[in-house]
Amino acid sequence: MSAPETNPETVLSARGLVKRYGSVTAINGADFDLRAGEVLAVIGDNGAGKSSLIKALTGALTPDEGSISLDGRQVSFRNTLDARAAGIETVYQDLAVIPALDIATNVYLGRELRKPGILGSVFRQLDKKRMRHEAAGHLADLKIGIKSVTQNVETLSGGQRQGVAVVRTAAFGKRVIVMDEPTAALGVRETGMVIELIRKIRDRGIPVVLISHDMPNVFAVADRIHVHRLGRRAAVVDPKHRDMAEVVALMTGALEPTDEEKNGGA
Amino acid sequence: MSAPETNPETVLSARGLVKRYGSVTAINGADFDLRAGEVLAVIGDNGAGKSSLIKALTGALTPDEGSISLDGRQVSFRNTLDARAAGIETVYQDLAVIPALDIATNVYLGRELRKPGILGSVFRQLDKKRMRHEAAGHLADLKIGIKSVTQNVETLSGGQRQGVAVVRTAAFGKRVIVMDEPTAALGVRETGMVIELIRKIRDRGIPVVLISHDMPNVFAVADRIHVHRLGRRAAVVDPKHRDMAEVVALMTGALEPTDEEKNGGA
Amino acid sequence: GSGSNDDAGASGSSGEAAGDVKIGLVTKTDTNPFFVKLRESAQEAAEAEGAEVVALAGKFDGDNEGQVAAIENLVAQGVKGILITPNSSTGILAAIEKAREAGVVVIALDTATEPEDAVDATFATDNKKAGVLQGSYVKAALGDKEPSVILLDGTPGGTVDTFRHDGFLEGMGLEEGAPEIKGQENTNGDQTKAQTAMENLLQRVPDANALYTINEPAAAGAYQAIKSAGKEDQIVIGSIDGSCTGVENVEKGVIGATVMQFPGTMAAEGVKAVVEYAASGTKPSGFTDTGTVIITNTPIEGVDSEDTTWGMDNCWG
Amino acid sequence: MTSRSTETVPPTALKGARLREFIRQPLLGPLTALLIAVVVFSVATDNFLSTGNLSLLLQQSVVIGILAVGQTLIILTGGIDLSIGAVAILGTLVMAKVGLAYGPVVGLLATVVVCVAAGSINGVLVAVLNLPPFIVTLGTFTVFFAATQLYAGSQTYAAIDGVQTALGESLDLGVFMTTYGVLAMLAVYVVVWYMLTQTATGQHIYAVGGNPQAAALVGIKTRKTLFLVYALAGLIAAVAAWAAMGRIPVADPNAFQQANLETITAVVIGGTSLFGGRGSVFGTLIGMLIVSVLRSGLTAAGVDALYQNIATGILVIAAVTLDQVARRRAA
Amino acid sequence: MTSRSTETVPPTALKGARLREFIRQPLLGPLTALLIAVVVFSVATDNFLSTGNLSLLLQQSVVIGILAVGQTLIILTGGIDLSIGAVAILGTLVMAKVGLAYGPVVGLLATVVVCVAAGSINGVLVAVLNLPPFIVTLGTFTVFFAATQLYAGSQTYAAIDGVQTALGESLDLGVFMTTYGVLAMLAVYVVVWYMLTQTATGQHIYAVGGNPQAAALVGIKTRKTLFLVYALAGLIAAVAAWAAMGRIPVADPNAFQQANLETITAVVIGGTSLFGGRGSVFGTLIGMLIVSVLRSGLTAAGVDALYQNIATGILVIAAVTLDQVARRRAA
Ligand SMILES: Nc1ncnc2c1ncn2[C@@H]1O[C@H](COP(=O)(O)OP(=O)(O)OP(=O)(O)O)[C@@H](O)[C@H]1O
Ligand SMILES: Nc1ncnc2c1ncn2[C@@H]1O[C@H](COP(=O)(O)OP(=O)(O)OP(=O)(O)O)[C@@H](O)[C@H]1O
Ligand SMILES: [Mg+2]
Ligand SMILES: [Mg+2]
Repeated sequence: MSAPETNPETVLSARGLVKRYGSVTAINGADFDLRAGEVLAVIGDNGAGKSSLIKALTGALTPDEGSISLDGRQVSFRNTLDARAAGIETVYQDLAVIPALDIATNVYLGRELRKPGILGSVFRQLDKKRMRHEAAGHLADLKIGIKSVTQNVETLSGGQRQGVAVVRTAAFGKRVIVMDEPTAALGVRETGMVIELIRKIRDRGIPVVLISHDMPNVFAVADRIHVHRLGRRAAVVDPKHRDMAEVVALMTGALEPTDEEKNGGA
Repeated sequence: MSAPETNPETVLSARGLVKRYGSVTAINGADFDLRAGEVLAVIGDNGAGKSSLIKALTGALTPDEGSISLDGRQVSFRNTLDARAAGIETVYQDLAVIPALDIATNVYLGRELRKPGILGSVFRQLDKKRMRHEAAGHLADLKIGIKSVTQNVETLSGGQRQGVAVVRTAAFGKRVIVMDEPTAALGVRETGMVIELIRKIRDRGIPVVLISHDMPNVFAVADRIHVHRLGRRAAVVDPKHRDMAEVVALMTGALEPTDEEKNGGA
Repeated sequence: GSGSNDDAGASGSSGEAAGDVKIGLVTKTDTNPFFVKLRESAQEAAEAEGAEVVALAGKFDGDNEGQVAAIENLVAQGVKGILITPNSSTGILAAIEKAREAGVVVIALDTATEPEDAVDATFATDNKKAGVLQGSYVKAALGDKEPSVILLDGTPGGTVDTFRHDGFLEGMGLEEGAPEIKGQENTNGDQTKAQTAMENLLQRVPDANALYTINEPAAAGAYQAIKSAGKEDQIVIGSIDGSCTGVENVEKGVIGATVMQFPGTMAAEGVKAVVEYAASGTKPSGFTDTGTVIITNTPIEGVDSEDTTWGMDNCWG
Repeated sequence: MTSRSTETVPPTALKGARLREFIRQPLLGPLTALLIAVVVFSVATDNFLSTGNLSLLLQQSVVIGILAVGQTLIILTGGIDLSIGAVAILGTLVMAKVGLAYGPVVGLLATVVVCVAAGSINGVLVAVLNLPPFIVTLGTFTVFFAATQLYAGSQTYAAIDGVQTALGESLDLGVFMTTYGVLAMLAVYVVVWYMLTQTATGQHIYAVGGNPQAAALVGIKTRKTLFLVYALAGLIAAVAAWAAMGRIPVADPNAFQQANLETITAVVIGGTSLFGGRGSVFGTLIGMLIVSVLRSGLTAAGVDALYQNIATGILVIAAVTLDQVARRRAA
Repeated sequence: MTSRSTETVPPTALKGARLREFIRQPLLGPLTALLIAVVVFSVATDNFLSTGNLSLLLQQSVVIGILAVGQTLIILTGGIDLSIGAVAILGTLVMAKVGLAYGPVVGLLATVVVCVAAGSINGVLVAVLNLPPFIVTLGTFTVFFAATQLYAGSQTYAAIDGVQTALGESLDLGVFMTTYGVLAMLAVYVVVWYMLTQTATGQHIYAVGGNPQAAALVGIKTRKTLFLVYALAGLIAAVAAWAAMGRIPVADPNAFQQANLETITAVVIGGTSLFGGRGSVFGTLIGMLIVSVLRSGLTAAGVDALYQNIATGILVIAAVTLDQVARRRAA
């Protein structure tokens, strides 16, 4: 396990992360590298430790061992606020929405818009109208059939909830965007929209980490694929050089990665 | 909208179901037919009303209008207990697991095994050992990497939780098994296991309702496909006569179903 | 805190040095100025006698379990005597009996037990008499006006409350349930509750002219309501206690007259009796009335009273 | 603030949002219960609906009414405050004793400082040490109560007239006599309503109460929010202390011992969930009025204290049942 | 019961389950706090650790200790019972008055009937009408308390010796003197522990408290479970009433007014979550003992009542802090 590389094009990287829960080791010496302007897919079996890895990278979990660097500088996020302050936005697998609040409020939670002028600066009044308007706009792009942004999130269908979480992240990420299974509950068409959205984000120059079990979509959008197995990075492969069957075989351990792939790819 | 058919091979059917939430109409005159020994896939956009339909069929929701019949006899489930008593087991989309209880307890919740003899009959003591043993066995079949069935469900990964819910339903369904997106959080291999499990259940003679956004798997396992759109059944198609692109087009309304398909298929 | 270190069990033997005498004091609560006065006086008297006081209390008025636990713990600590203001209930009698069996002398302060001989001795105000004094003053102050009486009681069923209430009616020359009684509320002796109760009662009985109050805070609360309604000059207020705040209120004209009682005397007499018992083995006995005096600045012919100057010199709290 | 451009704006659903927002805060049930109670007592008794009686009813509700606002804030975060009454009483004693020594204005300021400090102690224990609010505030209740007794020597202290009793001054509104205390209470409700519904802090309070883990994940400073709420409850207790001195111009260390239960009752009857995240401060106002109307109406009807208790108990349950039914209708 | 055949049995994880189960019930924190308190008071005072004092401590804890079991059950379902003390007091009066009229055994039976009925009223309101337990039990508390006062005519009634005071009889265990009441309390703990951990009903109680919606979806009769718990709490209150008559052989309508807060405190210090679904009855036993030890130890140390209150308040918070720290370690 070497010190984090200071590769100039690496945005977010980690070396030797470990997280234990009693007898369970969720992360077992994992490495990670996200390069500028790429879509990095993270795949792996259920319970491989993908979500735990992402939580460690975004401050939602404090690793027992290992180091994380952002833009070559070592960082240590005490909580998700620190990570967000550094420009990292995340869609967590369990969505992190507040059921009893409405959609617009959920989208803007933690970075509410205030009214212009004295109402906003002195009386700190929220600009609810604008937040509703813009949230409705963002959601319309995804076409997940949400009728009113003043509905409580608890009244939404499973896929619609996921859409809300995705929209929030996409709208606010500045440096890195991380999505943990953003399309799991989405329909065919809606999934397509999210994949399109991910492309658009990359085109704005923001790198995206995408965790997904959906191989066709992973292959459709990923620049590189990080294969996670038994709590650590097993390989990083280039989707242009490997087909789906090979990647699944790597994931389950049926196939051995090449040395280059083992060491984090080209 | 006609009275429920008394087709002898129809196990579970519904006619003209309606459910409104204030201004939102989640189910808008939906029909439904499940035949003996088949796997019926239900597909549709996010928010189309698939989960609402399934909730109405399994007693989790009382429809405002419409009728439901089981084995040709009209039924009205006041709650999920009624439906289970009639042999209908369901994996709900939000899983319905109790985070603070362990896996084995969750699997057997509501139909616990008691110790043999006087300990069980008089002192009503649970046979925890047997429940753990059998739950572990069921879960091992799915290969979702659960290490101990005495772990609390809240410590499981997203996919593992889903596995617990699936195992519970598969083990106890007698008449009908309903699964609302059972593989959404599952990995490639684990999804394969669940699809295999669904086949096995059908082979035991129990019909299965599978809601899924995963078209390849729907086509791999379904005998018929119920396409849901805007709160009602838009068509029932035979996967042998339609390809994926056509079905997706039906789902989004880009393609018109044939009259036969519109009326519930052959 | 304790300086002495008495391991001696609870033996009935006499003749020990006074310096080793530990005395328990158990009050109903620890938050009433009356009980605070008892505690302070007991501690003063004990210091003078070279004894030591451990003060415990119930958690609320009527907390039998708390008082019983206090008695048990004091006996376990080896006290020579226990001074107690017992709850009205007979619930603590068994514990008192056990304590006495263990050779501890038990003296009731302020409130007698029922039956009275459950304890060795009682040092208390004759509350019935205090009530009669209050009633006779109010009756005299009304002169020949037709009485229209409001009663602000304490807690239903309380021994002291019942004595005072009955005494007042006797002093007024009224029967329980007489038509002259226009309204009654329980206040728990609490100023806030009394004010609210009086406000509500005045809505129903706008012509009230005589007011019985269980204690001085109740009187002060009632006065506030009366003042808001602009009826200060219409209603004669009587009370019982003799706290310094109460006497001040008499001086300010808030209360017409109050009946003073003397907790300091109760506590001091109690401590002396225990010390005496420890020294000589002689147990005190019987009921000792520690006295009652009407305090008012508008004395009325035929009713003995003292003025507030005397009151301020002798008040408690 | 980065946000994508929004050419596509859906034509739907921005209208009527305000009204729906109002109805969604399920005030309908409590309001109905209140109306029924008022109508019943107006018919059943002669003097319930007199302006004098209604004015009294409001005045008698002021202290609990103000404290209930603090309680609402805390319950919205999923907590509970058993110390709220003790803090207010400590406040009255500080006001009286410091006022005696340094003048009433200093006394008032000292009250604010002490009450906010007391609330902040709760805040630190709950927000920073992550302890259960029930135990924290039960513990500090005991401590504050005992400290007040020691500070007061179990004595009462009379208010110096003027500033200290300002909120007790009467105010003639022509048809209606009331006090400045009643206005102060209403002002507290309006200000906190504004904070809860119109500012980011308010939304964060709901979020922290609704799902603390999710709130932390989306980047809300949950600890800061929690601390703020407890400190704010302390400030509100200071206002309540001031109002209490106006109502009863004596600082009594034994006053308002039932304030905790009474405020919680008002909050819950008002439809706020004890699990946090759902409710409104106007619900609390209505809840508080329901209890006051019941008490006052039963008194006006000449019901004896014990029977009054039985009736209040039953009617409170009835009010909540009504609310439950109304909500099921709405769903 | 249908279940698939299970040829494949994983070799793992059936071992050590019991131990892990014990540790997972996070009793470590409360236990440590209890031990520390015992050690400190043993060193600091002469007579705290005497068998006489410890025996007293247990006897003084019996009534609250028994009631706390009922409270634990209710809190595990996510509820709260503010009426539990009032039900027990009603029980003592029924025992005494009916006992006087028809003999002590009939009195005892009447107590059981009345207490279970009282609990069932709560149960119906919570389980069937779906009302918030806090309001329900606050309402019934008021009603039961007032009803007791009316029934007793605000008088106390002495116990007839014998059956009624049986749980107060002493029992010589050689080294240790105790009462049958203490044994009864321990028996209640063991029986309820068995029910909670070894029977299906117990698991359903946890499930209903942990996630009521999910519990209903998986087919648990949530209403039946809730009702059962409240009725059971009534039965336990009857046992507490019997023990109370043994301890103080007088039925007093004003007794045990703080029982609600004291039982809730014991439950929460014992590590049971007020949000339901997590906790254990032995935690409650330890929680109750912690408070008793603090009270008794401070008395033995000669601390005055008011300072004792302050110390207890602080120490209770300290005990919970310790628990919190221990749990974070364990995680
Ligand atoms: N708080 C916890 N306590 C104990 N074990 C945990 C905890 N959190 C996670 N684990 C365990 O760590 C392992 C990895 O979980 P993680 O959620 O990271 O998996 P994942 O790769 O995201 O799986 P999935 O694809 O199903 O979401 C799992 O076996 C899980 O049981
Ligand atoms: N309790 C409710 N209150 C208001 N609207 C509701 C409620 N439940 C569901 N809806 C609405 O009904 C519609 C159908 O929801 P449903 O969950 O049945 O969709 P679905 O087809 O299962 O979608 P998905 O594929 O995303 O799970 C959605 O628009 C949803 O917002
Ligand atoms: Mg995951
Ligand atoms: Mg769905």
